[in-house]
Amino acid sequence: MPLIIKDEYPEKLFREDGKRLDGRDKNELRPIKMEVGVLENADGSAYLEWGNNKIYCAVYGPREVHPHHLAKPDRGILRVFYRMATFSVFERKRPAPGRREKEVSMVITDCLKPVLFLELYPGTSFEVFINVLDADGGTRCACVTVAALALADAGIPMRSLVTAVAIGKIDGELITDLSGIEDKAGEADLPCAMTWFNEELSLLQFDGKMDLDEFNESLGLAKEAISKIYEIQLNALKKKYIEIQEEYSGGEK
Amino acid sequence: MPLIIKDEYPEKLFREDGKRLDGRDKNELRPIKMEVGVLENADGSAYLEWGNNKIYCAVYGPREVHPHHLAKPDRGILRVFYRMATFSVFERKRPAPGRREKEVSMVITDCLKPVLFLELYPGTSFEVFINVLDADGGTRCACVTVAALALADAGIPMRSLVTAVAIGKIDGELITDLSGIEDKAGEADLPCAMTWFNEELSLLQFDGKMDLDEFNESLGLAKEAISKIYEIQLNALKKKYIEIQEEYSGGEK
Amino acid sequence: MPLIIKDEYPEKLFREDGKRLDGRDKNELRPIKMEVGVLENADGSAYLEWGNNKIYCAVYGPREVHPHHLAKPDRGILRVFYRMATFSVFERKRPAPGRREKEVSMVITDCLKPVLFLELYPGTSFEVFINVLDADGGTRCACVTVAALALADAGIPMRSLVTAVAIGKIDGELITDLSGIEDKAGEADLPCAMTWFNEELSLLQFDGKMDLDEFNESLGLAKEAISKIYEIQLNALKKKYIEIQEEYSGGEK
Amino acid sequence: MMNIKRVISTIEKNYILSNLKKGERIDGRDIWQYRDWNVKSNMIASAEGSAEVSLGKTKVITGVKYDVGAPFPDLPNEGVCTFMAELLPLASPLFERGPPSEQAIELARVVDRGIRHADCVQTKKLCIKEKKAVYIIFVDIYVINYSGNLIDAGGISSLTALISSKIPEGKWENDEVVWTGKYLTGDTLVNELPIVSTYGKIGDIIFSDPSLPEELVCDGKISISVTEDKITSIQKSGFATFTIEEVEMLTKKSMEFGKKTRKDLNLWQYKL
Amino acid sequence: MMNIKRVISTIEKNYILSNLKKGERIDGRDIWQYRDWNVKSNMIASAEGSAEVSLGKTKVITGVKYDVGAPFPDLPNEGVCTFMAELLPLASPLFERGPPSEQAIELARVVDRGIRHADCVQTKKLCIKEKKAVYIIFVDIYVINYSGNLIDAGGISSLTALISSKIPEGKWENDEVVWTGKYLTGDTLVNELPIVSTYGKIGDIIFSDPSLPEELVCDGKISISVTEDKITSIQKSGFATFTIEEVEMLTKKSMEFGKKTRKDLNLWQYKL
Amino acid sequence: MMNIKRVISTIEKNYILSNLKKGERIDGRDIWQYRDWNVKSNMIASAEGSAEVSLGKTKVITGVKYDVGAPFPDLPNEGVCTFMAELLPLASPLFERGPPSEQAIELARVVDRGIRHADCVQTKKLCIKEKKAVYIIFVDIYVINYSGNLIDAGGISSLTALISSKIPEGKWENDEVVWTGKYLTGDTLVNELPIVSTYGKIGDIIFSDPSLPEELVCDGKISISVTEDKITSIQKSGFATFTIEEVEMLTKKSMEFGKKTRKDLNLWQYKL
Repeated sequence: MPLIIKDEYPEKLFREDGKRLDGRDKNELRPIKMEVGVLENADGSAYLEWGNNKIYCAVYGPREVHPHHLAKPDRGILRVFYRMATFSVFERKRPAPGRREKEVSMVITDCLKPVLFLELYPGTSFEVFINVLDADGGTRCACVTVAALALADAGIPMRSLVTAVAIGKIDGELITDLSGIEDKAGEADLPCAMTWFNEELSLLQFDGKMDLDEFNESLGLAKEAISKIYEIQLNALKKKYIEIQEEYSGGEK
Repeated sequence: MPLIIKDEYPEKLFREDGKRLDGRDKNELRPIKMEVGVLENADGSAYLEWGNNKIYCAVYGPREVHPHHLAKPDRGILRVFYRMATFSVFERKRPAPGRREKEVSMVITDCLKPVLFLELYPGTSFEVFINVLDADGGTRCACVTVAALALADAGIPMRSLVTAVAIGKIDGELITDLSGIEDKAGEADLPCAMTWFNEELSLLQFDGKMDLDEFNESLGLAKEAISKIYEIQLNALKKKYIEIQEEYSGGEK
Repeated sequence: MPLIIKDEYPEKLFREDGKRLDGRDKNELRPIKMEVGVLENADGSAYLEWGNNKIYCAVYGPREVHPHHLAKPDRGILRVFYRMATFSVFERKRPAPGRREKEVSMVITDCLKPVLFLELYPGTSFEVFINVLDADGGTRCACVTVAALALADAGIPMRSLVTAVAIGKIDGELITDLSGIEDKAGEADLPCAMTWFNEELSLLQFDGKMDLDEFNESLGLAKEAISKIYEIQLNALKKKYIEIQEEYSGGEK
Repeated sequence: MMNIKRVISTIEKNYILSNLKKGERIDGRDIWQYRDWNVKSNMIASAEGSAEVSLGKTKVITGVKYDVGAPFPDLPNEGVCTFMAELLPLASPLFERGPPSEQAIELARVVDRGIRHADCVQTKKLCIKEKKAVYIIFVDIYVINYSGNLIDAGGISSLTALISSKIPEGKWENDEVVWTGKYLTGDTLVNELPIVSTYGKIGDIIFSDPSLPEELVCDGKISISVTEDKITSIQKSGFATFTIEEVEMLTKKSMEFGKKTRKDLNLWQYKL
Repeated sequence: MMNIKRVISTIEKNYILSNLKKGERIDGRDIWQYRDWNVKSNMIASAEGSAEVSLGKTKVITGVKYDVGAPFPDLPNEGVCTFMAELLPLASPLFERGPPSEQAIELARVVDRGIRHADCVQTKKLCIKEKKAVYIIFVDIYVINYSGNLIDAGGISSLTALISSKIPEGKWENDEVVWTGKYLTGDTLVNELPIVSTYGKIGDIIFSDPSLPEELVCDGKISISVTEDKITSIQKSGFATFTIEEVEMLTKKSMEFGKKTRKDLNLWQYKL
Repeated sequence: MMNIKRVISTIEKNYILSNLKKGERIDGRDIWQYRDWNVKSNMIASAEGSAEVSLGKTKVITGVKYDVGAPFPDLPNEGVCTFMAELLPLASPLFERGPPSEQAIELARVVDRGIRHADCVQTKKLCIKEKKAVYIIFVDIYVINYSGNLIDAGGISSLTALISSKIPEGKWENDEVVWTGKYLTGDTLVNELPIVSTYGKIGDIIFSDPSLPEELVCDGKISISVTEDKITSIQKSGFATFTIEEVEMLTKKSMEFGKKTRKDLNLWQYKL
């Protein structure tokens, strides 16, 4: 089946003026927009735009476990279902969930678990549905970030929020918040997430090539960026809180 | 994979003498044959030949629901499994049930439900297995008609029988009881079924192009044809009743 | 998808000196090696090399049945899962279990059942996992033979061992213990297994062409070969018994 | 957050029904009144075309993708346009994970049939080289929030996504497909604007655009697709039955609704 | 309507067994007697060949379809003949929906092997153009009523369906397959008439053509396929074991049964 | 026979943990000490390459097979190397039958990524003819005995199986692939020796090469793949979290471990 247009990568990922192809500086984030309480039927929900990433997340729980035999007598279970829309990527994705989607679901589950008090909810489940409608670089980091918001929106007790970002390496230099093209054409990708209650890494993956010095520097860049994104998360939660307050206080704007 | 012979359609679907390709008048039915009690292991069964359609139907129920969680505490459930044999169509059908088979199963379920007293059978299921061994035009109508017979044969209380027929449009004219070639090469297909207890339509689908006048006329043609087919259904049930009587009255013929 | 090298069969399967291609006489067995207790996590296990066949077998049971509805109130059930590694054959096998694997599993189940006292274990299951890592001729016979050993190693009461061999026909002559190439290029394949408690055949398949005389002669050859293989089975069991004894008797070798 | 987590109770059922008998609906609409439409297009950068359509609180996002493949042997100069629908569990606790449910299959099929029989997508224009290469157009519908009447929302969002599409134009050269540098746009892909309207029936009362609570208690629904002057597809679902007179009335109503919607939504504005 | 809805009870088991010990069967047959055969052909207009075969109340319908495809790389001039069997739930409450059961796989495989090893279907005649195009013949067996011994009924119906087939003859021209206007018929497709006979064993009693109640209580079965003068396939199933002498006796019996059946049913009459 | 049939009890958990706090492990190892390696190659006659690797009682068998196919359109001159892992139920009662578990997918993926990003398998050398024919290399990992730390065992066995491979060399002639009579061997297939090392974390204690009981009680693991001088892949799993300092320490440790293992195991000896 011939394809008409090749998804070609440019030879260089920095412009002549030293900026990245989308005009960003090395450690500049893409535009990020977050909103909570966007879905009426879920217990909690959030929507996120991050570069071209467009992601909805809904949380249900604590609720009964289906199928039953997955229930744990001594704790609640967390189940994350990460899915990509068929049209969210350059070449149409098949509708059925693939191997990669299962793997990313597992990674996100592992990343979110440390902030939940699952031991307080024996026999129940928390289900997190994440649907990527448009995908760009750093999708799994965006998913972790939006899922933490949706959990908070559901009023589920949490040790803290979780915030994620991907650090990368392009044309031999370290950059913050990889875009899609930088991810594909670049030399390394380091998605990581921080749980704020202990300021430790709860997601850590790496693919590419870095020596020890570069790697250590990347971890520092990640921490810096994560702090900025955390602010945006907090603002999204505050905004809903303010809206609810205004609603209660009646007509007086 | 090259195919040797193309399944080509003729340019005109009326002959010079104004008859249809198979010699029928516009509103003439194909030959229809029905028989009940044809399968010894089912609670009720029926066999139907309608043009080239050859269809077996078996009914089991009321019986336990498998899997259990499908059972409804306040009513019985009706499950219809419509399947085509691999060799029932021009190009071999794959053995696994396809999307179309699931869809037609749902349509037939919706069509039969109104005549059953499911509320009298909480926690149980009625299962209707329909196997098309040879397919021609109007298969879903034939299936509804034979399934109603098999339900009656099983002695399941019913508000009335259900009877179906497809009206079509070929070369700009409305016709009754579409054949396979008329369905594929024609301009419109209107399968519909009538529940006799209220003389209303319990199956109604339409695909093609008709203006409002044509459509209204088609509904009239459908009602006319359905009355004739209903007679054949009743005769098939009577025939079995007579056979049983003769059996009981012993040797005296 | 073009393949580079054809898996071609020689024209003749006997050498000029009357020996078979691998140097064996007509009724000579390939080298066979058996060992029990090779897997620490199973209730019983065995490993077998027979020609190029390399097979591991593990037995779990009696244990709870999963899924529950398969349990029988009046007896235990035996479940055999025969699987080929993707790299065990000339052309890579797909990872998912195929039709052939299910069929062979059923054949082996039928063959082993007669020696077990399943009626003594109501509500439980015995599960036999057989994994062929390298396949040669007579794989199913090798599997039966190694599975009987693993059952014995698990300490499960048995009426007797079961032993199997395949008789074949190549270039018009009957031979014992078909190799892979003799199976593919030969004229007939007769795998059979004997349950020693009654000296009857509990596995019997045949594919190819033989007249009645050839067939009857083959059964005689099978019995002869099976007796030899039985000795090897017994020795494998004895060896473990001796090792355990030595262990218990402490340092004195 | 509205609580639709349980199947609606008998009390609610009676309440909805008794209101309908008085010609009133629980959200204050008239019997034949639709909820508000909201249409956006081209929000998905990765898709060749896309639309986000809200009908009241029901929200559906549809994307268009393409592939180039060999035509079916019996239709050597026709492309293919396929529809898929997914009812995302985030849209409602009523939606389960797993392979497409019957409801999802029905949604895709009814939208598909309404569009197919209207000659809306002219598959002959989707041929690059007879017998060799045609376009396969994928129209994939994702339900983001479920608040009733997915079919009508799915129909409008599919049309809008198709109209808003830009698909690279290919030509046949030296036995392969190469890009001309130009694009096929909505006016090439879409020929007619078939509009589907759905009605619910409870007892003997029929009404337009069922909301979620109405959909959960109704005996059945009927969806009717129409072009300017023709009916192109009908699908009845559920165990309601309809008199012939009711069906005649509803087809007429659908023609009127089609005209009005075509005008109100002005879908051609979404062509690039 | 006979009630076979439960697995047969212990009482029935003992009854069948004690009768068999006296050389009697519950339906009055002798130990080696078959139920009546009834063979029809060519009832399926859409199939290239078809047969409906009854053995007592067991009824099986088999259809033949074809496709044209590329040969396997290692058999560049051979067509393919595949067998599939489906145990329809309408044939018995013992049959469940879902992917092919072990019993269905076994039915298809035993019929397949009996036919394959007899060189019954000569796959070399199914080549249109070496390396390029061969026939794939599908023989699909549907069980319509289950009353025991599906294998023997499946074997006869498969043979009859093949014999009754008319498959368009193709030739290779300008790199594609075109129809010559002629057909391949049964005498090209079928070369030998392998007949399979199945025996049940309960305790140490062996009998022909097990009926459903017998099949449900028996310890095991053995199916033996034969041509005029050769055994071509054997399959033992169930947990019965057989002495070598019993197997020798049964192979001899199968040769006799094959001869008789070939003559009685006269399958070549179904060639078109 | 060691009894690992139940998920490890709380008592055992506390025992393992309290020992670890004292810098001791239940099998007597030091915190950073590995169990013994045992590497064999080329035991599978049917595979193009194979390896059996034991790490303590954990045993993994990996085989290499190849196929020739068309390249991906966007990588017209690159072959493909894929990894698959199966956790055989015979290896542990904790492994269930059925489609690949999450654990099996993770095993294959982590081994794959460690090897892929090291440019270990140079896919450009696996091209026979641009746009037409490339090699597809299958590296399939079977777990025979599960006693903890499958990833490190899987990594070494995959490398060894690749190094020990002999793959028929093809060339493009008259529009098809023909065999040159020569073979591609390990030195063509394998370019770098990426070594993966896995660490467990319980509470705030980190240790190398988790054994089965340790794996069952640990909060999480981290696997780090390295070449001579670069990190090529990291995967954290489980709900443990790591401080930045811990991660820095572990990457350094992995470089050391990689160097030592490369020297100790001397994998190039398995080249044919």
